[in-house]
Amino acid sequence: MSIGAPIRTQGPEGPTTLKDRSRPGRRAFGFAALDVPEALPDEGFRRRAPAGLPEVAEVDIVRHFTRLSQMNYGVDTGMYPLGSCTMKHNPKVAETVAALPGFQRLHPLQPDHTAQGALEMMWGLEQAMCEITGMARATLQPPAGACGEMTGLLIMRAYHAQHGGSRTKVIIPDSAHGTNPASVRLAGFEAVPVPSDARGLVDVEALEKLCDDQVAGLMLTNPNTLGLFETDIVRIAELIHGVGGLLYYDGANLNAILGRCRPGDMGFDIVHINTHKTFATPHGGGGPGAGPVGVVERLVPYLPAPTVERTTEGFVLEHDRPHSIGRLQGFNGNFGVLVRAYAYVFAHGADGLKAVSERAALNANYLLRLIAEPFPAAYPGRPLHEFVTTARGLRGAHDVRAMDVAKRLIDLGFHPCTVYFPLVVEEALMMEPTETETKETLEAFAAAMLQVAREAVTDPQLLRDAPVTTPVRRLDEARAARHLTLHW
Amino acid sequence: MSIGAPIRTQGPEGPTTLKDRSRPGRRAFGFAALDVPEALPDEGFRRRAPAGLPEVAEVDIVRHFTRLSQMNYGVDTGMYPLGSCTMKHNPKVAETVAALPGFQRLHPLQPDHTAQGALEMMWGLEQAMCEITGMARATLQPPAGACGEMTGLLIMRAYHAQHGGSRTKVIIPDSAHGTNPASVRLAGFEAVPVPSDARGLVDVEALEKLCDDQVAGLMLTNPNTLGLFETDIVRIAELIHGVGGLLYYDGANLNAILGRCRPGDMGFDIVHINTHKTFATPHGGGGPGAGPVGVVERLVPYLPAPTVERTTEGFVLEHDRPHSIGRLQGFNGNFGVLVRAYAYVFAHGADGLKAVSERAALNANYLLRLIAEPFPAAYPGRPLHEFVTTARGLRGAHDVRAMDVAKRLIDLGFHPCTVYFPLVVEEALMMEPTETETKETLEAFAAAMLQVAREAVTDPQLLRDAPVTTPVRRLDEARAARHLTLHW
Amino acid sequence: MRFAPHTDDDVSEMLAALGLSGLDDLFDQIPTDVRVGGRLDLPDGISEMELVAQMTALAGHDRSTDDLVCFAGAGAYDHYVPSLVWALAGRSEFQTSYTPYQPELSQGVLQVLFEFQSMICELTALEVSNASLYDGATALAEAVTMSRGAGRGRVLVSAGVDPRYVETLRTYGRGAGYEPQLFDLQDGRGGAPVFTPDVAAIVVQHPNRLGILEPVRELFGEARDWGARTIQVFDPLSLGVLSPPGELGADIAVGEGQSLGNHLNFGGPYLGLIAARLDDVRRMPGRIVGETLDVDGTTGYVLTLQAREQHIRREKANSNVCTNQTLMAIAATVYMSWLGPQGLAELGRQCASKAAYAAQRLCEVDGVELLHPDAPFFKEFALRLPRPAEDVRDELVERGILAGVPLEDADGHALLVALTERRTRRQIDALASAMGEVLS
Amino acid sequence: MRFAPHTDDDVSEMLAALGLSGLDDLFDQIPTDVRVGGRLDLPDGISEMELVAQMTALAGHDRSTDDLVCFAGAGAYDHYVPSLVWALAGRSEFQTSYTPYQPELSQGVLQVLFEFQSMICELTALEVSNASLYDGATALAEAVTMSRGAGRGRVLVSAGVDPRYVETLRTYGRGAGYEPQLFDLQDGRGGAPVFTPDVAAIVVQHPNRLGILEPVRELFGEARDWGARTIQVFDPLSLGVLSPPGELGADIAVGEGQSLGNHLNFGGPYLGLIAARLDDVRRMPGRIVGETLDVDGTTGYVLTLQAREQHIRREKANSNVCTNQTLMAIAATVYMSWLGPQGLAELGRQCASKAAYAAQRLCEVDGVELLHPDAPFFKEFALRLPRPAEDVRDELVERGILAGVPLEDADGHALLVALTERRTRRQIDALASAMGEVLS
Ligand SMILES: Cc1ncc(COP(=O)(O)O)c(C=O)c1O
Ligand SMILES: Cc1ncc(COP(=O)(O)O)c(C=O)c1O
Repeated sequence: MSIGAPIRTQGPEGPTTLKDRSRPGRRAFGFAALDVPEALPDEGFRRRAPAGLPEVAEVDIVRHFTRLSQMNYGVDTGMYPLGSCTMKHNPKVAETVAALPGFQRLHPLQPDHTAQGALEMMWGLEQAMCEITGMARATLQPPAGACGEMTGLLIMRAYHAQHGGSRTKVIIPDSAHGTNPASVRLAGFEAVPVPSDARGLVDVEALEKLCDDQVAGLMLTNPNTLGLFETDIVRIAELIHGVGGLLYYDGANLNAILGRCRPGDMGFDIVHINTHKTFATPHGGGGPGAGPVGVVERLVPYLPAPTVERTTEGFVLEHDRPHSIGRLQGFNGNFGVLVRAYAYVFAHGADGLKAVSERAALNANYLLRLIAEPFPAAYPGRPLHEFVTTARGLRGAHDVRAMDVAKRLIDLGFHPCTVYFPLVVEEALMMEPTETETKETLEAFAAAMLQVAREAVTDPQLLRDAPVTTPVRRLDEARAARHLTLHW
Repeated sequence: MSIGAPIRTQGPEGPTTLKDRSRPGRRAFGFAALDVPEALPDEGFRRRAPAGLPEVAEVDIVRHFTRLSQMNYGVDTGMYPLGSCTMKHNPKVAETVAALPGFQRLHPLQPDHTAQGALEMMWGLEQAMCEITGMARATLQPPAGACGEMTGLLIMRAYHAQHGGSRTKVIIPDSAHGTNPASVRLAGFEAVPVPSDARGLVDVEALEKLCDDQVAGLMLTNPNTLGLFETDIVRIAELIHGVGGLLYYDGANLNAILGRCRPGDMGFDIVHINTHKTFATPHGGGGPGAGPVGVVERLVPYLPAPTVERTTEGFVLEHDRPHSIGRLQGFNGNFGVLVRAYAYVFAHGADGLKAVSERAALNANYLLRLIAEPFPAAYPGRPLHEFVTTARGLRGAHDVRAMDVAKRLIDLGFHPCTVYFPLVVEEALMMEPTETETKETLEAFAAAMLQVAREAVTDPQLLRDAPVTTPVRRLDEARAARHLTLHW
Repeated sequence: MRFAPHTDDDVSEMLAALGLSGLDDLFDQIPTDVRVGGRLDLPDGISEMELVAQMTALAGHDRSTDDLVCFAGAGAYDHYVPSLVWALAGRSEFQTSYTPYQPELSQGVLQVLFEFQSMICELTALEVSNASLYDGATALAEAVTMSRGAGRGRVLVSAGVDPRYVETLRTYGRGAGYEPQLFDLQDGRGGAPVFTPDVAAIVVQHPNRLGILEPVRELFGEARDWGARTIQVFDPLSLGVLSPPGELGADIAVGEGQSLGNHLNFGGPYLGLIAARLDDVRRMPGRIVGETLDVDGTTGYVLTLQAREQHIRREKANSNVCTNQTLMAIAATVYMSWLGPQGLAELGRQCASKAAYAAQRLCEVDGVELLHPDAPFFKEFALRLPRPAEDVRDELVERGILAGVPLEDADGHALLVALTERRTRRQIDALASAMGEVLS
Repeated sequence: MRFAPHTDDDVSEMLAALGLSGLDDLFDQIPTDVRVGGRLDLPDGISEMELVAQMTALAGHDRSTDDLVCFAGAGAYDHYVPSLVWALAGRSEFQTSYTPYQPELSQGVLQVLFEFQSMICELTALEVSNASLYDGATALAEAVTMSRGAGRGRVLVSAGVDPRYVETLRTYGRGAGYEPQLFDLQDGRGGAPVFTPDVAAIVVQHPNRLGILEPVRELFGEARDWGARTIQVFDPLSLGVLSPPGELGADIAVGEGQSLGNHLNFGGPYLGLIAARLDDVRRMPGRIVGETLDVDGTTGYVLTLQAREQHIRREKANSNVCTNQTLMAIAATVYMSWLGPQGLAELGRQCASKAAYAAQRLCEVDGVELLHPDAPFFKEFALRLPRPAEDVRDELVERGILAGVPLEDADGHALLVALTERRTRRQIDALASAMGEVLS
């Protein structure tokens, strides 16, 4: 395997911004000549100095962004085993259907009878999300998982408000993703951590002690962020329900269990789904996503408004929901992302989705097997779709860190795995290969990992100097925070 | 200006072909289940061994071709001053309109009344081509310039056949593009070269001597391949017409004279246009193009069939053309390319097209001025849209060649200019910046040229070793021809 | 359709390496009593060919703005999206990457976001922008969260703010423990907010939900005297013509970025814009990109001030945003580059002029008048109709026109009409005459 | 719309550097008497927004195969184009590059073309392929040129060859000095070509223009006895089911590559395929890519055997092709990778089965029969109708069906019907019943 980051190096231009290319009077835009009398607001309202946008030609723009794109690594460039993010292959057909004029060029406020296709799609997707998670109804409105979390927690809050007053605490495992505690706080609850036990699972005894009438609920990712299935889930559900709490399912790891088991059957009352992960929307450099939230029957009244309802006159957006927690964003959610999720779900079908999780688990376990020596799993149990190993072993004499491993992987042509998360694992390397990587690619990645482990002993400086094949080398993050330069 | 070819280097994969990634049983395709009874041809007709296509997954395909694309330089990557090829910026809107279902998904044999938009477009484009070149009618059928040449020459042949018998000779300048003599031969004529004079223009005396009743016509590029305008064109036309010959205009350089002068007004009888050059179709790594051919009134009967005619019932494809030379390809020409040309022409309009040539000439002359010392123009006259310099001066002590200059330009981030063409110029460097390059880019390119000239003296080996920043370095072309490996 | 590349041989070889006899073994840690007995109740998978056919049929039941002439606005606008925007933003290296945690091979996205932040600062005349939020409504909610603090809990909101934004604010308020307090408009603008020392912020939308220009300086002036933060909801494409929030005295400016090169998409994905003053940078939600140097001294870009964010601060973070709308921000950056300062100004000029013309033509229709006749507006205005706006809107749909968005104002007789550069005089005249027919 | 980036300052600075006073000076070498006096008689330029609106309106006057159910074939087929094909072939680094004269920064296009050549060889069971020609018809003309030589000028062409291909051959023959000699079919296939020692080549299309399978081995066997070259016109998507040209004894195989991932595009750009035996490689037209090593011994790809080509051989070149159809070849390479051997076989199986079913259903209609009842066919067949085929075709268009391509055979009562994998049983049944209605 020859060496080199699979992205374009800087090339002849250096890191010049478009502003540097700007020349007074140069332009790309063009509009039809104004065909009505000019009418402008009064002077008092008017902008004096023009906005300092760059003045460039179309050719400048095309080359600038083409060049920048080539300096970026994506799933289309290679394996992207970023744990917890499910960076799987994104079928190109999803882009085709999302670009259909009937979906792409609809105004969010046009009357329902002119948007029957869009509403039917949303209705069908809601049905599918409910079937997959075992929920009664779902809202498609949250634009991402974190917003889904807040939605679910506000539903929890509204539910308790109606049933014997407010509760203050929401329990989350210490291995939880950062959005969980943050959402708990934003929903007005106090986040109470429950420790993981030696298995890397929720410590049920400890949980039992935390359970009281102030517990509004528990947030759980299952399989958890270690990729391990919470085998005590039934008992956990009993405990929480026993004190009148609700169970919240963080769906970020849903890719592990499609068609195998359903949060609803495990006792969860609220579920969010990261459609951009499980149902393959390109992550877009950081977004957009979609975070539909499903709930059990008794929580349906609290779902955000509007919902999509099927009536004899066709599909409608129903706004009249007296007990609803309200709306989470401006319109109908990240509709374009939902179209892609719909395409993904119905292209796969029941068996196809089951196969997705089977292959995801197979790939994760196979990769772990290949690298377990020298990168042992942090916990003994068999992982599902992802796993967490530790680079602890490499610190040894040369103090090589997980981050050094990550950077060296770049020079070997791969996007690194997630590092230093979950926090409960020292020198954590969290790997989620996803089901769309081939056996050969997993083996090539494993070979790279073993090479890095050897180099950590034979040539640790190589790791500390990495990456060397990229447009820039290690960047000074401390400096960025000290001398804030946030615009040109 | 930092160094580095503006393309991706090999990356971790090496030059593996898809065949190397193939695994038995792996697949990307999918079809609906067969919904009718299976029926196959008799055994005797059937293929025995399956075709040895690669067996790969969608993710393999996406990464393979994405990686290869990044290893390729295009106009969207940077300046591409390939003389005679008019590598200008290709407006993105042309791709949008070419992809409209009403253009992209029409069957070539569907009835005229179901393709009125397509036919109207073709009719409008023909009108525009005629107006721009000063011709009476045009055919849009030839798929590229070379085919346009043959079309025009066959029209010439048919014309002479009807007017006093066959003639044998077609005169072409020694600076002509290779397709000219090749087309002459394919049209059944003998190519008779006329030398260039000290000005780099057709040697009119020499031409006069060649003119006799066996001369079917003359092929000329004006401005010629040196970028110089044939100032004696009127006299040349008189000479050729004087002996009953016809004048053929090779439109490859039409980008120089839009709205300034028209081949028809210069006395040309037949014109081909490379729409992919002048009217900006992306060159697609080598094609497709389109080579419409326009003719003067008396040659209209010979145009290929079918033509697009406007009737009271709308637009129709007219096949009944008794004197036509016939058809040049299977259907209606490279329609999708014609759509782009139409978009380009009507987006610019009359003044816009004129501005195109003005800017093209301005850029060429400005660039020549910046590099003339040490790369003098091969001929004295002022060029229009392109020019030919010579690297002769660099051979000096170190025997640096034009090709070395070209290869070094790659390391400095630019696509090289055309080298060793036209043949009449020793160590030719033929440069066509086109109108879409900015002043700054021209200056950066000139700076690179001057740097190379200096290096030719100070460090000639640097040039001979170039390029070093590319996925592969200089390739052994002799070896390729000796041990033919034309497939995996 | 399946995208997992495994052949049967792959599966058996991998299982063998794991010492497992079947795929089911991979899941045996799942308690039997929670396993799915049979098969999910979903249809069988289909091929790409069938999928495209089915979804094309679905989309065919919608009447897109290709088909209906669109005068609807109210926060989402039918501006022209130049071809180059998605030809570039859609490049798969951008599209298939994620949050640039590993900056060395994410310089593309990082630099684009740095340029995005820079352009938003140029637009708003403020000092810092983040790298995107979900949409305009959530951006407002985040701005309010930024503003609230010890002893300052109250939030005054102009009745001129988009009702959907207010609803969203209410939802967020349920968790955060505040109830946005609306103050009425007078003749469609202004109003008399009652300040007290515990007011955290005042929110004004300019142009407001009726398209009307607000006396922002006045409202904000008073707010600052009371030490309250000033939050303006703005329309980015108004800023070629209208004074930027920074000059109007806004501490925080939030807006909907959809109109910056993003399609209507029936409401999303859109783009939440937020810009503020430098002192507030550490209270800013979401990703922020900063410029720095690498070990060789080469300029590069990184995610900075991450200590603010949920993945570090966890329950102490004042936002939970993780996945954002980066791709829309990339598209917006391309679009703003295409516009440039002149394009931005010309675009504003055309919207304003066409709105003025449309208002005049429509008011020539019997019984139609402006809801607030003397209030100055930008690209949108509210009409008072002689009949319920919904009915009129629906009848005009029959004529191929999406005439606008009905409002609850004037007991449902108000229609909000928006004009973009795409609307031609011919289309405006056609709207006016169709309106005449429908109302006659 | 303008794409030249020059500002007024740029223009004056550049003119100044050139010592010119105006842009007109750049053209003063053009004799005044040939200059354009006024202005070209073309409309004014328009903005992108207007252009898209105008061309969308134009395209709206066409009835695309999205709208008409397409049973038309005759050399261009409505096969499904998977989304990934143009997502990849459309990558701008491919699209905006030109002929890879400079291999070091063109390895992308060169390797794709090498793989294209390889796949065409796999498909045809022949030894060499070039990197594309214009289309199937011109590929045939080039193959004939390859075949003719001293003492061998005659060209025998089966009447089963596509008439448009024959016309194109005639046109090329006018220049090259030959007249293709057609020999008739017997019951839609075969025929009795008369060989003589001066026959350069025989051309057979299989499946032929009527969709019928030809006795290729027999025809080619005799040709080889006479030392004539054997040229087969083939359909690439038939080769998952039908024996490849190489096995049928073809020296040269030519075909239309449109169906390999290219859209119908009203006839172009399409893709000319040509493959031959190694001995003919130096007579091959067009670009050929070869594998080689660089100075470091790394494998790479270059244009090879360029000595054949016009830019070197000039008037001695036996083809003038320069710009070809590379981008279509790239799309075809992606498409063939998507298909793989199994997909190719399944595709052929579906086309053949659907054609058989359609023929049977249509022949159930009163007065409709196969033009050649006992001739075996692949994905296309000719019907004899009781009325002129054009009229029937047009009446079926009214019912939303493009039923096929009318032929001159049977004095215009023949209709050629093509089936691709896209056509469903429902659509076929609908065609049959519509045919019934139209003819009753
Ligand atoms: C376990 C877990 N929970 C929640 C989230 C938040 O989801 P989103 O990024 O869509 O807001 C993530 C995303 O990385 C996650 O990995
Ligand atoms: C001067 C000249 N004539 C003719 C041609 C042939 O045109 P095409 O490549 O479109 O066949 C070219 C193309 O490079 C050319 O430069």
